[in-house]
Amino acid sequence: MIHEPTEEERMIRASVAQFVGREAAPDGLARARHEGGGFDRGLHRQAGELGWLGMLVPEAYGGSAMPVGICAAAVEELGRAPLMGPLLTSGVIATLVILEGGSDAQKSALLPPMVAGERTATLAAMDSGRGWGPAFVTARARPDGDRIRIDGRKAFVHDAATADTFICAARLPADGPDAFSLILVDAGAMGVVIEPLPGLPSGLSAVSFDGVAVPTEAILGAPGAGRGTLERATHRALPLVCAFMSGACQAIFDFTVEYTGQRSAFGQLIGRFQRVQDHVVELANQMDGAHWMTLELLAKIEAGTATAADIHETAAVATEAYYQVCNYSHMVHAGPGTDLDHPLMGHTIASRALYQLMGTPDHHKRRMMDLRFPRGGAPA
Amino acid sequence: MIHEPTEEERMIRASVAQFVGREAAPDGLARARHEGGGFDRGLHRQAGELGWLGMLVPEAYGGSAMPVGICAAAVEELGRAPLMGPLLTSGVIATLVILEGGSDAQKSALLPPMVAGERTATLAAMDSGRGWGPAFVTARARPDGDRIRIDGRKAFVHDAATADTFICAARLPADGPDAFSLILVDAGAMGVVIEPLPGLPSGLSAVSFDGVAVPTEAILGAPGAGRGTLERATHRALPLVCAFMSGACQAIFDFTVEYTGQRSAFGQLIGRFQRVQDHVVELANQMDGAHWMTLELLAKIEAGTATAADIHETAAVATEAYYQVCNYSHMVHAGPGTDLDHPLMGHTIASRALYQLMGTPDHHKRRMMDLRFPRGGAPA
Amino acid sequence: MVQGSTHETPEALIPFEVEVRAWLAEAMQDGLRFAWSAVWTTRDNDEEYAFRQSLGRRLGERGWLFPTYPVEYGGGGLTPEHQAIIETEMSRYGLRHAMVFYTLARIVAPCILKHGTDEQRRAFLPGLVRGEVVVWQVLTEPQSGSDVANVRTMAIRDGDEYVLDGQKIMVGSHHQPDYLWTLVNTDPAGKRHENLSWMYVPATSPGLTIRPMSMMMGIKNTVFFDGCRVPAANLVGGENSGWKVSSTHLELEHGGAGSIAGDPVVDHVLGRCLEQQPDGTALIDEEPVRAILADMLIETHINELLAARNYWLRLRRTPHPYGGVQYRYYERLLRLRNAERVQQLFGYEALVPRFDLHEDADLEHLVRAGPGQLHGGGTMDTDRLVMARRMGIGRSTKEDAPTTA
Amino acid sequence: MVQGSTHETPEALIPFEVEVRAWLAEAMQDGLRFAWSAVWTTRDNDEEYAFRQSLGRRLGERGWLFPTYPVEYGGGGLTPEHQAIIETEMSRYGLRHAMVFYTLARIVAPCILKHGTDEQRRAFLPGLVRGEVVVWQVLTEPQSGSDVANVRTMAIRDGDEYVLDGQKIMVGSHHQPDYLWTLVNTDPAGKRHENLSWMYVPATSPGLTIRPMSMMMGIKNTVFFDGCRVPAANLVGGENSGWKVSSTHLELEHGGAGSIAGDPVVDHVLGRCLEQQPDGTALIDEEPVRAILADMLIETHINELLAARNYWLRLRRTPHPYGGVQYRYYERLLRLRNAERVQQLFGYEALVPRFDLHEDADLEHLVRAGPGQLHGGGTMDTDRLVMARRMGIGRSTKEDAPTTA
Repeated sequence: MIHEPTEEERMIRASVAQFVGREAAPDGLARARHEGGGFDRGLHRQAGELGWLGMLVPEAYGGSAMPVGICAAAVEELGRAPLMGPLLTSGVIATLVILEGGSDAQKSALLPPMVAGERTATLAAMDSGRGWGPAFVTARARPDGDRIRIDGRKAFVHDAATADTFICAARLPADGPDAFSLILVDAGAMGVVIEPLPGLPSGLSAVSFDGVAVPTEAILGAPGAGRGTLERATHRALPLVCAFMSGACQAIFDFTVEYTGQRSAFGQLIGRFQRVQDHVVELANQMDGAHWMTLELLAKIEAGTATAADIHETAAVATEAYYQVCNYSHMVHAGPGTDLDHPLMGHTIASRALYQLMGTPDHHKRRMMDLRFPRGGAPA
Repeated sequence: MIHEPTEEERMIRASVAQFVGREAAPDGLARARHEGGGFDRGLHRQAGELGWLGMLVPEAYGGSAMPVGICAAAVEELGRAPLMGPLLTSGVIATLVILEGGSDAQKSALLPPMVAGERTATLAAMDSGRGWGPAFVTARARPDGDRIRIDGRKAFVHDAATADTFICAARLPADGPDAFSLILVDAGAMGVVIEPLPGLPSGLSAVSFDGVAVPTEAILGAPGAGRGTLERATHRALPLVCAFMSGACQAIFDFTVEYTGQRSAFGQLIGRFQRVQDHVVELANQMDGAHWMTLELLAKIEAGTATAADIHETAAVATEAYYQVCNYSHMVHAGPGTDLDHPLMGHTIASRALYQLMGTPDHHKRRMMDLRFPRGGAPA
Repeated sequence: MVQGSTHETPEALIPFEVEVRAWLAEAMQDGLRFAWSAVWTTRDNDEEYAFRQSLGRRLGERGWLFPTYPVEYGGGGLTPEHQAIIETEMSRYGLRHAMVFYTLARIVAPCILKHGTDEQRRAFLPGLVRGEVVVWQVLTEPQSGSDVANVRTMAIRDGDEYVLDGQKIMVGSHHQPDYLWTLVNTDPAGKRHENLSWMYVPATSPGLTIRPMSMMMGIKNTVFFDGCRVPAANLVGGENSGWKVSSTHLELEHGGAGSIAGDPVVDHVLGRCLEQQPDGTALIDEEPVRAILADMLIETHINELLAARNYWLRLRRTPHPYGGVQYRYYERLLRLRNAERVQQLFGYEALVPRFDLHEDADLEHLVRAGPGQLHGGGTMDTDRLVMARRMGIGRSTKEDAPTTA
Repeated sequence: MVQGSTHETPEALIPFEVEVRAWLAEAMQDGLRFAWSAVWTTRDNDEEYAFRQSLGRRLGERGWLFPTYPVEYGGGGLTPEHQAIIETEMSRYGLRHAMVFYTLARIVAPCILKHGTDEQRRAFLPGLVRGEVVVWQVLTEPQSGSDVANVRTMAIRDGDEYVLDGQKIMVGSHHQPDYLWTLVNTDPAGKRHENLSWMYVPATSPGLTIRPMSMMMGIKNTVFFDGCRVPAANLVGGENSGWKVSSTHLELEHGGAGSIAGDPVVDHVLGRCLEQQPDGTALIDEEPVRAILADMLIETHINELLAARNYWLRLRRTPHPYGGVQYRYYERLLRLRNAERVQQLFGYEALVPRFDLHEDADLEHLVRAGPGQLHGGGTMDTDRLVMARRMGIGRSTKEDAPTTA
């Protein structure tokens, strides 16, 4: 069956699309990031005023707790821009981590200003860029009187430079070998050192915690609960990230098809060349794989039948698709597509940055297989 | 440096090419196989008279022991036809197994008639089609008075229907867990049941050994030495199989390029279509990878610097290339290329049959890695 | 959103579902021992062929072969939802509505329904719709494969008949047809695309000879028309208007129909990898096997989603602009990749057929057909050409998908 | 047979090898602390730029920058074997003869040698051959990328000078050039391919403006010619005969030169996978890592063989018909695949540059440049077009590779 979009979905899409179109003309994004800017606090507050930062959040904490399909529609529109930054890393990912792991007091303190767009949080989970999972949490935390001290270096944190709160993963002495804790750290705390990273302008920083002291209540939920919290939040965030990437692929498809009817070479429109056509054909196949897989996943989530394996499968497909769709579009656009002012560049940078957010495509495939076919046991 | 072919190489090439052209017009090959025939004893004897079956064999056993470069040139021409069958499985593979493992008496008895093209032998090594290596040898052999009895079923044996001798891999009670023995079995011995297999006309049979009794002297070389023998023979045979496949790729390239200048569609030669061009481009890239890799390997063998890892690397490349070259050629030839009378069909069938001869491309890649980078140890 | 396998039967149709399930359970009793073959190749089992044909007729009697077709033409007069139930239940037996009855009626009937006269519909449709006659599609000529319009088989009007002369190649299968559905040239002086007509030719027509050809994927045939006389009433869609009919035809052949059946290959491969081997391990425990399976499972899933999308959009009569040919292209390249994957996984075992399996799940068939199935009914190159046009590339106006249902 | 890395120095040349090795060891003493950058992008290290330029000049003084060129033009007057020794020794420092000296002399000098007048050779070659001047290639215009011949920059003769008007984009690098090597239109009414000329334009010419552009791979430039006056003596290859010169130029740019240097990326990746991690394991012990590395090693090896083939065939003056462009096409797609592979292997680590590495070995540069390096100097689509022509496809006659050495 094919789902027809609801009126509500259409409205939120239109609202996000209008905002994104007005406030964040895509051309400048890649360039802005490249030149060190990239985050506009006013823009974030506006998104809060429009209510999107509360889509996932229950009313008790200032949000509107929309169904997942509506949230996905909004995020898909962000992907078209692409408008990543704290809208995604704080508004979706950190929000979900706090929702899944926080005590009522923590949620009440953190979520309302985040929903309003007045504050942002970001996840500082893995100490190495090589992978995603408990093995990559090596930062230590230790009780020190009535406080806890954190030591470690999170090598790659998204949107750290503008974050108000870090959700830092660290191991308390009492945490078992596979366990860790999530700890809320104020960005201004003594010993927090943020070091923006050079290279691909993807908004990454390294964040060091050098004996940073926080109160015991800064532990998100219970000590040692970080793994479960992060797993649940990941499984809620990934479908939305897939929607973001699926929307991005559609935007790229649109402007790529348009370009084939505008640019000429060798005396004819480039769309007449079979090779150019074939780049778009493969682009469309990648896009549609991500699109229909994401739609099916969202339908399953709404029906309550989605498994964790389904989520990882979709994440593998959509992440790979976004990466390849950018590549195919570059094959069509050639030189002009690599100008930092070109709309494609924002996508290319985002696709490289999202490639390993919560795991690479290979990681997701392995998780899918391990969940469906546990080793040496009966199939699940 | 680029090697110039020697006069000797040119001569053997011309001789094989002439024979192959006269005696085995490629068109009929796929069809002959399909209809149950496929091996012509007279043709094999002629090859013996022309001396090619002795290329690898020292003069003491009736051969001429040519340098590997000359042997490769001859085999490459066979690949162009493609003329597989006992010329490859007996003339190269079984010959090398006997050379590497046989006692002087065994070599003296078996090799001269094989060199003359009067008898053929074939390797019946693995009991399963799934892999290549000691784990796949499960047939048993046990002493029974002054004889040895063999029980087992070799699931896939090349050119069994016309072989005079099987070289059967089996485990004697005294063989260690990783060891096995190679045993010579007369095709006419009681209990040998040959069952030609249906499907892709690749000349495969299943061969059962039901309590087959052979004298103790039928053990090739020493008991338990099969693994080493097979390993050495494999490493000598694979470069020649690569040459066969490389020659095959070149022949396909030639007739595929020719076809693009003969066949018309939509009012023009198909070679004008970029999509058709691109199939040939990828075909050429696969072909040249196999070609230059094989040439380098042969140069290293002649210089005494080739490693087993080099051999597996080249086998992975050439095997994959032959498979893909056939696929790309099919994309150019479309319907007419799938007529069993078309020259391409003989190659397609050979490429599928050779795909797992002494291991699949994936197997060769893993062997290459294991040899170069032993697990948990220092790099080799 | 596509819900694919999560599709639920509406409350009101549950009794119908029960009815179909029970009927099939009874009808299939004698058929379970057969290995199911697709129409295209031969497996030399005449008994199975006979059973399959009779099953087709029994389904046809009830109108379940073309559930949404009008009752007057032998259809079921049912809704798309009924059809989905019938197809879902059939797929439990490895049966695909579209092509398991050794006839291309699934493609030919819609063309006649859409482009035939009332008289032709009444005359030709019931036999096709009830599964009583076998029809072949007869298109390819020695000089024309993908370039379908380049037809040299001439059909010249002579009184109430057309006289056909020419040759078609690589058509049909291993059992004789009752009718040929063929494209002919009815105007030797006409312009390209304006000189074509479709004919529904009785296989018993005088001057028609069928000769088998040995092909990679099995038996196909050469058809010779040698002064072959066909009633003028059998020309469908109007003289020299054949190209218009082709658009319906080709969209159906090229994936537009979609499907909601799963791919039996991947289930079979998975099953073999899960089997316990003599040493107690299973292939699926090996890391390289898991990596190959993961790709195979994911790509098969995407393919099923594209197929399901087309299926539901067709039933809703809102075809996807490029979806038909996209599905066809994706599926064919997937089967080519899978052919190599099963050789990686199972080596020689993938070169020997297993006649106890439905041919769609047989690995040897997959390997053998791998590069051959890329071009039946048009090459992968024309697939991409059509897809580009439908995306609005390379032409000043975007080409619409023809409606087919 | 290609012997690639197994190549052995002939007995007679061993003293020369010793000489080169000793000279380089001394010359490189001050350079070892620098991270080596390729010419195309900026890493903002002026000190390194200065050292590299001086190294180029020192090599040039000895004739080792163009070892086989005649001594009168500043070359070494040596044999191809000498050149191979110099390049092999340089590659031990991660240096590539072809492009590390921030100048495209490697491409421009052969064009002038082949197509220039005696006077032009004497005037222009020594500066290039001795590494004294930096030259940019200036081709792309806003409306013409792959379609190189579609030149709108006009050069109209006015007495002893040409007056240039037009715009070139996406050219050069982050340091200013001494000369531009550019293609201009010298006949507004002329036919395509018959209206082009090459000019060797001093960067100080009046009416010439260079403005930087921010691109994915670093700084490129827009060049404006605004009534820019260039001496007529700087037109190389004859007025309106520019297309003939282009064939030499493009073959060199498009891979025909070949290479015998290895790919430093793969060594670096391998090294990181072999490193012991804090928990005592190494990445290379993981099965998925081994699979990725195997493909990367094999494809890199093939790429090196294609490069070496072209290198040796060029020195022998028997160019491979399609080998130049094949190598270029293969290498670019390999780098695109490798860009994704390093992200699979190292995740975020592959997004952050390491300035202590030669840029060719830097993973961030590989990722960033992945899709951008596909089209510099012509897209992968034109690569395939040229390759097809050279294979004799799509044309009635097979196109020969131009000689370049």
